[in-house]
Amino acid sequence: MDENELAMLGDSVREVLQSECPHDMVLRHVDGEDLREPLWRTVKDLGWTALSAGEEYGGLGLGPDALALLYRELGTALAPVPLLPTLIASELLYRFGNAEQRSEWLGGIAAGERRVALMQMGATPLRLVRSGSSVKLYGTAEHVLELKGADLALVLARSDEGETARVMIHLQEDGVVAFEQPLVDVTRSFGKLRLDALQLPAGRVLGGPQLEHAIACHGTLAIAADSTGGADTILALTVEYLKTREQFGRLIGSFQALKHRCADHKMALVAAEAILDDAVSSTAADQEAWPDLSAAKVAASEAYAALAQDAVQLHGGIGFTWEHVCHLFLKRAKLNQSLFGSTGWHLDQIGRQLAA
Amino acid sequence: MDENELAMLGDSVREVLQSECPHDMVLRHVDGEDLREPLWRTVKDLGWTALSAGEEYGGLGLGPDALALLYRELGTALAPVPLLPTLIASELLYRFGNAEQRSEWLGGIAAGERRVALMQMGATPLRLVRSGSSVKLYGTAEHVLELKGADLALVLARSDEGETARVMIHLQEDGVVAFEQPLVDVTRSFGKLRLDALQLPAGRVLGGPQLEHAIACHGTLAIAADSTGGADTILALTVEYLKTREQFGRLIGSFQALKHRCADHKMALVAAEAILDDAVSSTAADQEAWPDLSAAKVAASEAYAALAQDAVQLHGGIGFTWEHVCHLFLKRAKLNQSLFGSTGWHLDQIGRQLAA
Amino acid sequence: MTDTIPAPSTIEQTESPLAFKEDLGAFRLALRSWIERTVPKDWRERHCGGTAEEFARFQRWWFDQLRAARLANSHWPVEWGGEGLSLAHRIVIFEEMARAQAPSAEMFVISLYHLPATLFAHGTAAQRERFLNGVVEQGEVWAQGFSEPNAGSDLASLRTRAERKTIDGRDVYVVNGQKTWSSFGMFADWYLLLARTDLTARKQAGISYFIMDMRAPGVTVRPIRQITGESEFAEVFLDNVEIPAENLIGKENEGWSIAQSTLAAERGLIIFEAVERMAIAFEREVEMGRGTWMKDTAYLREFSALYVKMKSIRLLVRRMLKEVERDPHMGGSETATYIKLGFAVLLQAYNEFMLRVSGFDAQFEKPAIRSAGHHTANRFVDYLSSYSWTISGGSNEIMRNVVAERILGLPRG
Amino acid sequence: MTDTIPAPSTIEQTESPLAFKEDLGAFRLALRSWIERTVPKDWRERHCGGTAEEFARFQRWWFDQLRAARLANSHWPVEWGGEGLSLAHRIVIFEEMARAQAPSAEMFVISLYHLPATLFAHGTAAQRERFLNGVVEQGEVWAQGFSEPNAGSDLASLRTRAERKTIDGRDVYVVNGQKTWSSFGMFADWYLLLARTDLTARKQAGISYFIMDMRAPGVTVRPIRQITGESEFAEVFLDNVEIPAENLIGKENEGWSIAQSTLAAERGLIIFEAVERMAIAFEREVEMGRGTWMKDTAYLREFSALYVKMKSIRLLVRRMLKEVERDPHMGGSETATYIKLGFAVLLQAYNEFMLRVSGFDAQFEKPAIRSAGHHTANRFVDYLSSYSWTISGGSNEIMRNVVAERILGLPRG
Repeated sequence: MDENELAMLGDSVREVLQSECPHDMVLRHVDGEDLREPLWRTVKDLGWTALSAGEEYGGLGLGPDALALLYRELGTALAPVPLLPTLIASELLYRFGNAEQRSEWLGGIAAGERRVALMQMGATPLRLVRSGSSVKLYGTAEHVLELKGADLALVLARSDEGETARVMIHLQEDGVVAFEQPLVDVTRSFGKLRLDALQLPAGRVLGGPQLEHAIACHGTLAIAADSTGGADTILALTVEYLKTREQFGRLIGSFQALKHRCADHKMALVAAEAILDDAVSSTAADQEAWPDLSAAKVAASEAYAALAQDAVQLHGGIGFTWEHVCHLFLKRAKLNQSLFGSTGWHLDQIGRQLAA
Repeated sequence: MDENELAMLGDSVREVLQSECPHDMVLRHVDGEDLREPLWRTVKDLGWTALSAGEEYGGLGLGPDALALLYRELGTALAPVPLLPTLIASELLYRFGNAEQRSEWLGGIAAGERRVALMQMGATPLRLVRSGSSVKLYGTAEHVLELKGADLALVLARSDEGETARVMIHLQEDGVVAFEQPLVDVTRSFGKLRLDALQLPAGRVLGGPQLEHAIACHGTLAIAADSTGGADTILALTVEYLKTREQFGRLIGSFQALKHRCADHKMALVAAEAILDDAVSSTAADQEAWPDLSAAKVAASEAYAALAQDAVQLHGGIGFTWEHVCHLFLKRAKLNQSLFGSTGWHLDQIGRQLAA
Repeated sequence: MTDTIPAPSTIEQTESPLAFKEDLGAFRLALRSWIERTVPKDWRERHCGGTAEEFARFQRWWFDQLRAARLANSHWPVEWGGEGLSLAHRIVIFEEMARAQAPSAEMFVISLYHLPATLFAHGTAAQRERFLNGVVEQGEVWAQGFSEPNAGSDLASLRTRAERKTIDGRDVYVVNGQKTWSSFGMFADWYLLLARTDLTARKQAGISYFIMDMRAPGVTVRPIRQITGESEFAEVFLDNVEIPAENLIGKENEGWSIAQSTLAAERGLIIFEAVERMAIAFEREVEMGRGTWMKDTAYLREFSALYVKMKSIRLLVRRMLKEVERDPHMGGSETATYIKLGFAVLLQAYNEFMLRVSGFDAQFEKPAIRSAGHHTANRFVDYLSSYSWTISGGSNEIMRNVVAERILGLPRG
Repeated sequence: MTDTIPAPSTIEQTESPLAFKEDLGAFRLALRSWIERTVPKDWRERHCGGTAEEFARFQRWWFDQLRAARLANSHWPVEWGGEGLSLAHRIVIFEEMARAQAPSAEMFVISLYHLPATLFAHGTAAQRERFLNGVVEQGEVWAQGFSEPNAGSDLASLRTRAERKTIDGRDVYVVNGQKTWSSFGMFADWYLLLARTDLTARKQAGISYFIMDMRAPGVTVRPIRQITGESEFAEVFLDNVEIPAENLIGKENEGWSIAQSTLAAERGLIIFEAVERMAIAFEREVEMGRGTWMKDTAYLREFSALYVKMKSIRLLVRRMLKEVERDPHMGGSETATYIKLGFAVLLQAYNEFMLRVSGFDAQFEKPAIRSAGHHTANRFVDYLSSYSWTISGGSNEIMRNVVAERILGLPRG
């Protein structure tokens, strides 16, 4: 996509979310008025589920630049929409699936008919046993992202011989037991699957270490983009508050200590955005461009977490209340720090690369 | 010593240093007007060299509380006096030396007739070979603290069998080759000794792992105390500057961002002092009280280094000039961070103790 | 989750560990045994989550047990009905309570610390008689009414109004306004209220300090839901509330300095318990973290640095207690300021660290243990509730101003 | 230590790598070969320590070589005598220079960046003709006279006075005052001077911008010794110095806005070279640190975090260069502000880290390599000299004010 098309996509995503997912609706979602399913219908109707699938499967075949833009806006809106694992699954199938796998799942996923949950990278894999044309899975799949309401789940499994693979579970048909594991950040959701000795056709297996790498790349990019969107928004809200709140007969935004903290946050955010933009370009050019993505995630999620933590402090008492939107940013920021590789893990990736 | 005696000792040390070692004299020392030898004569005449030796050797037999007080004042004055290794040697001989060793060296050291240099803990040991009533030393002793002008040096050595020991070298008599290794912080001094296959009587060896522990304790306490003294002083100078310097038509000390930084520095200093005071008491009660000392050194030297770094910044251009005293605090603070165990090393000691 | 512990209607004095207080070791053993006999083994499981009323009932029950053993106010001076326990004894109490993971009497903090400190120094004999006894004999709950929606950090700009009138021959103050951030205000019997009595005076000058009955007509209490999801604080609306004139503390228009002088040290005392509990928590973290995050050098080093900070706050608290021993009626000392700022920063940093190194386990929504202070077994709730120290009772920013201006003498902005 | 490299009296054009500029790969190889032919292998050893004069002589020699190959001002637009090199070419130059550890033309920073930026936008044709040619053809050294002892961060309160007079029929400005922190002022031929021309106007309004001959009567230059022990800066005393009226840049009393608008972007360009050199230095650190501090997980993680910050500054510089490409006469953009603040903070943090992990080796006094930018092979000197970025040219504090007020729109204090 060229710059103009990207800008148009961005505008349209932003408009949709501003009308379908304003912050006060997210606050009501937190209080139980579900926004997840309505938003899913919206993104399905708008074809966002088809962003990363190839055109032959009804997809738009868009690259990391368009995805980063989408994820940034989702972060801005704090959107509780379970889109991320579906888009990751779509990319995986398109890049690594065989013809049957593509034709079985890709159309439905791109059309938004089938929603996919994804077991987190780095979670303890299930045990995979192959026998002829079928496989068996043993164990419990923890940390399955957006399991709630999903039709499919891509779980991580490893054979005794050390083969690592992803296996597609049909949640309704395969008779597995799903448990919800609600998160503090209710704009996202985790679950777990118990599937002791579940027998499945061998065609359910998507294999290869490149798969985990692709998941890590897509997930890392998504969380980094989500973080810059969230950080930008909570900074703007905080600056706005500082411009209107008075204490000691002055606008508190005129107190230099608070100003310098805001300046440092802004600096960190701008730095993160620069790295993310560059990582997106290099990923578009070369899907193995890994350390850039780690750097982007470290910079963005750390900037977001520090900023969101300080935003509550800068808002004072009002920021400590359930009714104010501050805590939603804080909770999403703290989750972002650990999703798709913690900061420590990503720094170690960078360090290994540097020391190599 | 009771509180009153301690206070009197503190007052007298402070008065002496204010008159014999004011900051402008230290600045001249930095420019080559030696203050080291005059100060050594002063501390010798005043009997400070005898502080930690037993009374039977002409010493005062004072404990860690008196030593901490002395070291704090030396830090305040940035005193370029090579007292620390001499006092450590005095404590070691008194606690661990045999009767002959004590009688050979302790009197002269306490009287200030013999100045001792000390190889840093953790430096690469010399090779020690025992044969009958003599020992041989091989190699080069690096990082010997206050070697310049010293009469004796306590070097670290290890035998092939793994015995770790300290060996006393008579610098004039033993015919070793000494090199000065000037430091950026010219208020202290390092040197190295080349002594390939130096044969010495076995009575020169002070043995046992407890020796290294005692060195570490004394050194750690000294540097922690030095750091609180230095930090307190450079903070006071900085606050004073902020109260008089004007920019933008206001005293710069009224800018809240600078005020909050000063407040954080003060908080860190007060915290370090609390830990050091406690470590001094526990060391007085129990000379094995190790993690307290590590905590004291971490807190004090980190507070000092952060403060001294910011002090130059808060002074602006004037703090960046050679003529201003700021840089002397910064250089001493940065050296203190690595003397007698770096911050990382001490944190690891605490961590090991916690995890044990 | 049910709560079947009966709230005793009358308190009978039980055998108290204080009988052994002459010998510190024996006292410790007696206390340990008392805790074991008294605290239900499963209280943490039973008070994980639950309603606000269950929390309050359990708090009252626990306070009753403490009162029955004369432990509740054992830190008060003997002349005011306490035991005047030494620093060493109080450390023993906090240590044993923390090690046994006994409940924390959170709901009675104002009753046990702020109220007595205020009345010891500034109360009338009648006020002390009535209200200190009310705490010890009735287990009365007190809350504090200082902050207002537009007077948070800038407390001196409060607008709640108290007008002196004579109504039906009684001298009363009629109060109108709105207070906020009153801890456990919804359970309180009494209220320490700051209100403006002189509209013409500037800022701090026209403020008075009152004792207010929370059941008086015109008082409306509304819980505030915090970012943890719980409601520990309340808003309090005051609509022509009448306070008898004898419930004025100190002189009219002098409330500000009374409140300021008595409260700094009291915050330090509350931190005493909190930081002793944190010290014990470090030991538990080591047990739990040994197999996981502690294997990471960088995390262990970060943890060790937090340990150093924790140690410094403990030592500063001890220093303050010695200062208070020397001068029981001291105002807000420098030490108390350092303790407040240092503890708030540490509490947030420590909980942020634990949240970060605990991975996804800490991200799951789950009920927090109530009455467990800052150690609810829910990392995220502990992290979030650390703001109640960094924002309230003088925010970090206010404390830094105090250090810079009052202690270092830097000019006002 | 001696310095026997002869300073050529006349510059003859040598074979230039620019002949290959159409093909970026070929350009890189040609440049690499030019550096290898031109830069003495042992220059770092020979310029370790040494006198100020030796430094200056070597700088002039190096600048002569760059001029002879038309590389010195190759970043200038073609219309002003440069080569108008693309971003990609400039990165190649910085990369190859940094990898080869070639000297840095430190003494010519004002000549190559601030002077042309100012004259491109605000100079007269005659000024551009005379002074740009002076740099390219004579290798003239320029310094900057902005700060004063009482006008550091608050530059607008400067007090140096310039009065317009007619002396012997010549229109001149007579200047009196004192300037400070002029980099390499003791070697400068010319001076970019800010002085007050209207005493009645407030602050910024009455300031004008001049070109001053450093050899004019009444100019006294005194080196300032810095905390590194070296003297990179100078104080400049101005006693009835006469500046011809044609050396006024722009209009009278408009000097402030000219200086501000042209300088922010120029600082970014200087950082371009500095941060590219830092990027290469990271590679060297890895080579050197592999056996020592890099084995420590915590240090390696800290190093990686610094790497991330370094990367961000490099990318911001690229963004700014694209902005400049779109609008060559842009004023101080937001990006330039971020680059200045971010680089200063990074440079200090990076050097503090390297000093800390290098142990005692970094604590020894030893001569620093001159003309090596911020990579003198002396960790302590590198650390100390990082203040020249955090304090001067707009201190970190000033830059934070700019971000908060001009970019975020927070109210002035």
